[in-house]
Amino acid sequence: MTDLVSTIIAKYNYWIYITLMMIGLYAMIAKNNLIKKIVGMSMFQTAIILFYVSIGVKKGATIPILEYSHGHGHDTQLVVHAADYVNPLPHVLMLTAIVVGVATLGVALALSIRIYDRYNTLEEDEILTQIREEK
Amino acid sequence: METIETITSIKPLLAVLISLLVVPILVSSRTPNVREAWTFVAAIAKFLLVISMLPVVLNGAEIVYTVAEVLPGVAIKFRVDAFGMLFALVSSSLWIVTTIYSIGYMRGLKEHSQTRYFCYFALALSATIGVAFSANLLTMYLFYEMLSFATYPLVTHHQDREARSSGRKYLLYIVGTSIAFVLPAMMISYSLAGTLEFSGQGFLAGTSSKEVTILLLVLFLFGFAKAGIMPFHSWLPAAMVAPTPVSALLHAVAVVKVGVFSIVRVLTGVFGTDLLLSLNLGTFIVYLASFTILVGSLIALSQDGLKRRLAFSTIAQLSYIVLGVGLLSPKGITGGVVHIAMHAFGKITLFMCAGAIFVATGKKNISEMVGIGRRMPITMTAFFIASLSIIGLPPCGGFLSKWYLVLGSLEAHQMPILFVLLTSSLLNAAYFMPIVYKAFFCTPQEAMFENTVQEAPLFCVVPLVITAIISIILFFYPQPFFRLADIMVRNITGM
Amino acid sequence: MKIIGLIISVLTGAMLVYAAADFPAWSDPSSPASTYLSPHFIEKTMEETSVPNIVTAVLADYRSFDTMFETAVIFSAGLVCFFLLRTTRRKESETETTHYRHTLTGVTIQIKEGHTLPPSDEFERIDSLWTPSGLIIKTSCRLLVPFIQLFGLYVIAHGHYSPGGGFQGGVILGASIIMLAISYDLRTIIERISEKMVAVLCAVGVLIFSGTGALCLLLGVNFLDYNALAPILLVDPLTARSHAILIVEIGVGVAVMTTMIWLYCNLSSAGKYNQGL
Amino acid sequence: MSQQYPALLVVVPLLSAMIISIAGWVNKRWCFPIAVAALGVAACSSVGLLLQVLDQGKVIYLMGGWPPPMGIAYYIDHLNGLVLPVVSIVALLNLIAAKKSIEQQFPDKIGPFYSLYVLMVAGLLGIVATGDAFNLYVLLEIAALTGYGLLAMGEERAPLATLNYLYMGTIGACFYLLGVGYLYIVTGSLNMVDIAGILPDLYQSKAVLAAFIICMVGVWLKMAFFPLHAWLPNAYTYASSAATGLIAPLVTKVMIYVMIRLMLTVFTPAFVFSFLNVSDAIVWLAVIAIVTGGVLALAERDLKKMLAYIIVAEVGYMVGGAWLGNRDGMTGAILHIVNDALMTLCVFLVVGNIVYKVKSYAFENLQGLFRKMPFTMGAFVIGAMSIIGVPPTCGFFSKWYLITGAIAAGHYAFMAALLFSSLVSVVLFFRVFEICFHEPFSDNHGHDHHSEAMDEAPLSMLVPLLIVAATLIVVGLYTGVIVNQIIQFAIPASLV
Amino acid sequence: MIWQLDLAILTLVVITGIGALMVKDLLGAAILFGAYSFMMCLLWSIMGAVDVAFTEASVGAGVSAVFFVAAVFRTTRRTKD
Repeated sequence: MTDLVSTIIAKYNYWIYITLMMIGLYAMIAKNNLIKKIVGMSMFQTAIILFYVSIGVKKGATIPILEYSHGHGHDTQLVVHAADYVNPLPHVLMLTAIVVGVATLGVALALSIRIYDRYNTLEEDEILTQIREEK
Repeated sequence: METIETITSIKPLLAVLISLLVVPILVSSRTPNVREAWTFVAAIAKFLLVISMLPVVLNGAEIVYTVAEVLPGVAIKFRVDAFGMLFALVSSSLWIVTTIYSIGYMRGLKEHSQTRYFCYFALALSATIGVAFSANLLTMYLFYEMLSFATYPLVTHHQDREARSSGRKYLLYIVGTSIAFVLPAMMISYSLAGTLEFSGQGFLAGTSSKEVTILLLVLFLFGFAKAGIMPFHSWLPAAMVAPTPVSALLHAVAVVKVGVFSIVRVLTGVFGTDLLLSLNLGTFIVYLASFTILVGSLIALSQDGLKRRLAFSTIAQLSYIVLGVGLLSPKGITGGVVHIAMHAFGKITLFMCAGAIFVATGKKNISEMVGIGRRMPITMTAFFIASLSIIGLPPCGGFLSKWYLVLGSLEAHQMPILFVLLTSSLLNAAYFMPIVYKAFFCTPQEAMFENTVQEAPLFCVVPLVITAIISIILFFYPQPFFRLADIMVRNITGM
Repeated sequence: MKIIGLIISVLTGAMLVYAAADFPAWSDPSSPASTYLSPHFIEKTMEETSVPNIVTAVLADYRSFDTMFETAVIFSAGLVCFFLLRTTRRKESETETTHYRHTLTGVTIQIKEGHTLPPSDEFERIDSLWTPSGLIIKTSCRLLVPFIQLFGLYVIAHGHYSPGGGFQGGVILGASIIMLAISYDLRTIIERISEKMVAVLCAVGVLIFSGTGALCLLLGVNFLDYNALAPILLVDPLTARSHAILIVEIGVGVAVMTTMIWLYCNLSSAGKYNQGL
Repeated sequence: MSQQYPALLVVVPLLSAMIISIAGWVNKRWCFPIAVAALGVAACSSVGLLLQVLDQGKVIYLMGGWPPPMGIAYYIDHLNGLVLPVVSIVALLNLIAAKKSIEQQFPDKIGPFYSLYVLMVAGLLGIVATGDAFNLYVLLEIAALTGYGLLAMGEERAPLATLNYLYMGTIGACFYLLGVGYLYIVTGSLNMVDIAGILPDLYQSKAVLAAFIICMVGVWLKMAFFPLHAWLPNAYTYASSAATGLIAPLVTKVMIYVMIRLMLTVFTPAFVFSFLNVSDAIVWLAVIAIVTGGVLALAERDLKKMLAYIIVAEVGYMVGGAWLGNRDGMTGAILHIVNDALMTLCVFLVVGNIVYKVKSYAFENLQGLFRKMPFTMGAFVIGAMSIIGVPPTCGFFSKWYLITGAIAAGHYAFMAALLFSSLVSVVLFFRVFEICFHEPFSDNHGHDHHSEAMDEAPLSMLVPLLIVAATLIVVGLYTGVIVNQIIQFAIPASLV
Repeated sequence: MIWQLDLAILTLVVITGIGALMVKDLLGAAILFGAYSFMMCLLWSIMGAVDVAFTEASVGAGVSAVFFVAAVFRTTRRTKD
């Protein structure tokens, strides 16, 4: 029992990310409103970002900015220990992912505005009924 | 077994391509005369190319040309051997005749889209020669399919509802069987043997179990539905909606003969006679063919449409060839192979006669043709000669091939086949002779035509006279075909 | 659909939970992710690029190729929105009605298309749906915007030493303009920064980035290998890297700022550019 | 300059996309020449790369001069060396062919269209060329985003269909990203070759298994593999013909390339085929995909949707072939990437020409087309023959390898599905041909048939189409060369 | 790092996320989504990912929310679920 609890505690970030992802995925599939789906999509993306950021975390490490080299004289004697700084690579990747997220968001919203212009509703079932009636 | 001398030459490729090359000229030429002149030139050039290879083949050598190695161990490759030569000779010579006839027929009926017609005709001939000269199963399949698609616009030339439904049936049978049966059979053979090259003794021997061999045989036999083996025959009568020259060349000569040619090629070049003999599969083929012969002839009896009757006659006659090869005896194979030529000349004459009658009188049904002999004596005489040839009576070429078939069945100790051959000859006579009889010998009251001679246009009559005469000549001088057949038999039996 | 969604998400979740069991413990310093590549970045960044902010260094130098396409992604989002939404021609059925307010009395009047208002200073054009008239909002935004923009510039320029960089700075700059557009109205912004300028600047931003890379290529080394820029920037190769990173960050900043404005203009006016949020 | 081909390949289109976008605001007439020039450079460098690969094996290009795994590297081997020229040439041909219809459809948005088009090609080329798992994601998104833009500008229903595609595409890309994250967490690397070097010790790990499954599902979503195909037909049908001409031939094929790359390079055949025992199940899925695609295509009454369903079936071919787990099947799948890209391009260009002239692609409006547009229809016949799989068109030969692979793997259902699909294609295409050839019916035995005169598409649309049609046959004849010189080396020796 | 705080924020993230999806008003959903993003941003800054947090603060909580509001403004607030 303690084992289970410790597993849960040791990786709770992962569990939360999985929960968020499931919520996002469910919203994308099951929600009827187009904008709600887009919200779900954004949550899905942020969940993955959370996962990546969690990979980078390191116990006892600080943010990945070398503090004592402020200014322009690069001191060659300076020794940097990798263990002192969190892993910067996932952060870099996730910056890109966030950008992709906002780009997708913009396009999706533009599409939903187009759809609203045409069908005057954002509910998927109502749109499909309209399409069927037109046939 | 003697080694066969091979010569590399581009001639087979040229012979195939020559009709493709004239297609652009046909499309671009504005006047009908220029267009038909070019078709004619192509036909003669093709014939000459084929003829120029004849001496080499008669000397026992083979001409080989590889176009491209497309798959490991399989190339698009041509090989001119005796059997292919025989078939190429028949089809290329008949193209010339048919071209003349087409000009007469199409102009006589003022058909539409004649340019398209001549183009696809040329394409179909390319494909036929391609099948004849192909060195392996893949090349053969390639040209076989090309022929199927090239003939579709010819069959549906009239572009009306009837043509559409017939075209549908045609494609369904021909393409359906080739994709569903031949293609997998070819793939299985390839994965078993690692090659698709036709060889004298077949390449499947020793690579496959009995069950697989039987499966492959069935797939191949029914897959080449152009041969019209029952139950995959009903496309042939349906395809009779096509203009008569198309029926004449393609359904009496090119398409159906490509079907049987392919079957014979596969039986000899893929399976090999030894393998078939050792598994006793010849009998199966023979009985299958016999069934088609008898049933086809019986159905022919009941048909009133002249072209439909000829179509069922064709179905029956094609199986003679399969039967001959199925006997697996040298004489039987010779008979079957020579029957390709003999039947071609006979049947094309009959079809051209049917067309000539249609052009001159507009009649399609036999019951409307009483007394027609008085009006079109030349045509009906040719009809008479050709039907003699088909029935297998001297002095016509058909007699010789049937004679060899009889000898072959004796050689193979297949007595029931003798009976089949005899019965079918009687049936042949029964469905041809009444036509001729009614045409010439009827009472004046019965006659449906005025008693003045009025033949079809000259372009229509001359070709059918030529082919009828050739049918007779072949009785006296059948040597080229027999020599080719001999060479072929020597190759496949190793004797 | 709800049930299918539930099943799919539960299945996915179950598989992920199952796989997570094999993960290294969270925040474990000895996990492969922390021991394989990242030490190199952490320890060598200063030597190789002379940028203390490792994230900036990796973003704009080691993995600058990614970042270049990230900028292109943002650019394409702006372009797609424009492509999809922008309508230059109105539908036949719609007639444009413009709304004016009498500044002294607050009375709003509608002017149908084809009619004009007599020229007067007392009327100001307003949006039909949204009429921001709050003096407090306008004034405070007006006061705030310069500071926000200054901060944005700082974030871009100081990205080497502190969190931030072209992307964050660009968004802040863009946000400042968007704020202006919300507190005033869309027309005000479009009068100051024309659509054409936004669109061209957006492409120029990406061009700065990829052009820098292409310049390296022209100078005979690999794409985005900033060392080659040393002779042009008149510094030693190591500093050249640091400077080049600044250049590309500026490119990113320009592209992101303009794209944000572009996206906002298109989305809030549904491509009509007449009135916004 | 020749060692810079990998950079030129992607960078030139990217730079020109920006320049086109600016040019669109200055002078619209410059857009098209710049786009053609950019794709021309890309095509030349991709061909140059292929020659280099043939000459010296692998080509590695370090972006920014950073050695992998620190930086991003492009690895060009025989596999993507083959796919790159196909992508760039298909894109170039379609661009030239689409000029008129773009001008017809988007007169005031020419600049953005060309810009998005070229950007998308840059993305697709990058996906194929890259050797970095995360870089692939970024490029995937760039190709996807521009693709949404291109697809959504079409008929009335296009935005909705595209939005559905966007949801699915985003889930797919995110799954892929997640899979890469899983790989990163256990290996610490993002470079494909590097990951492949570390993985063998970790085959037992559940995380690797999960990574593989997630990546595959993501990629399948993007390529519209059977149960995940629902977005494709609508998205492709309602888009403009210029956009479908680019997207239909390339996107699914590039995704199949990604799948094969993941299977062969990242996870290696040892893991995919020997360690996991799922090949059979996936080939069965492919069988269902092929059959469903064919049957659904039969139910359609308009040309474009029918072709869209054929794409679903073709995806089944390639996935099935790749998963047969033997050399022939893999060869067939890779060869089919090339062939299918070309033949899909061919048929969609035909649709483009028809739409340009007839303004419709519903079956009932195709009457008399053989008379009206003989060259277009001629190319259509060749394209159809290739899809049916008639020699010597290229479609036959990839089918040949797929079937040999199926026989070698003993998977006769897959073989049967391929044959079934050929038969269905015959029915599908001849149904169209019948309408174009026979109808409208006239009662006079066809004598006064089709009095309308010829009304062909303009030359700029016709010439690329005819080139593609001829290529279908040429590629077919050179199958032996392609397989022996290129594909043979693209498949690791461990896969027998 | 204070794990209690971490846990609390994680819970808040989930709550705001679900809230954004549940609320029957799209404008409310947009605002809740902004809150969700902001919580996310806090979480990441706790984890030491300052750059990512910075970006998320400006993009997710800022611009994205504005885009949502703009889109809702151009379409409708009404939603059935």
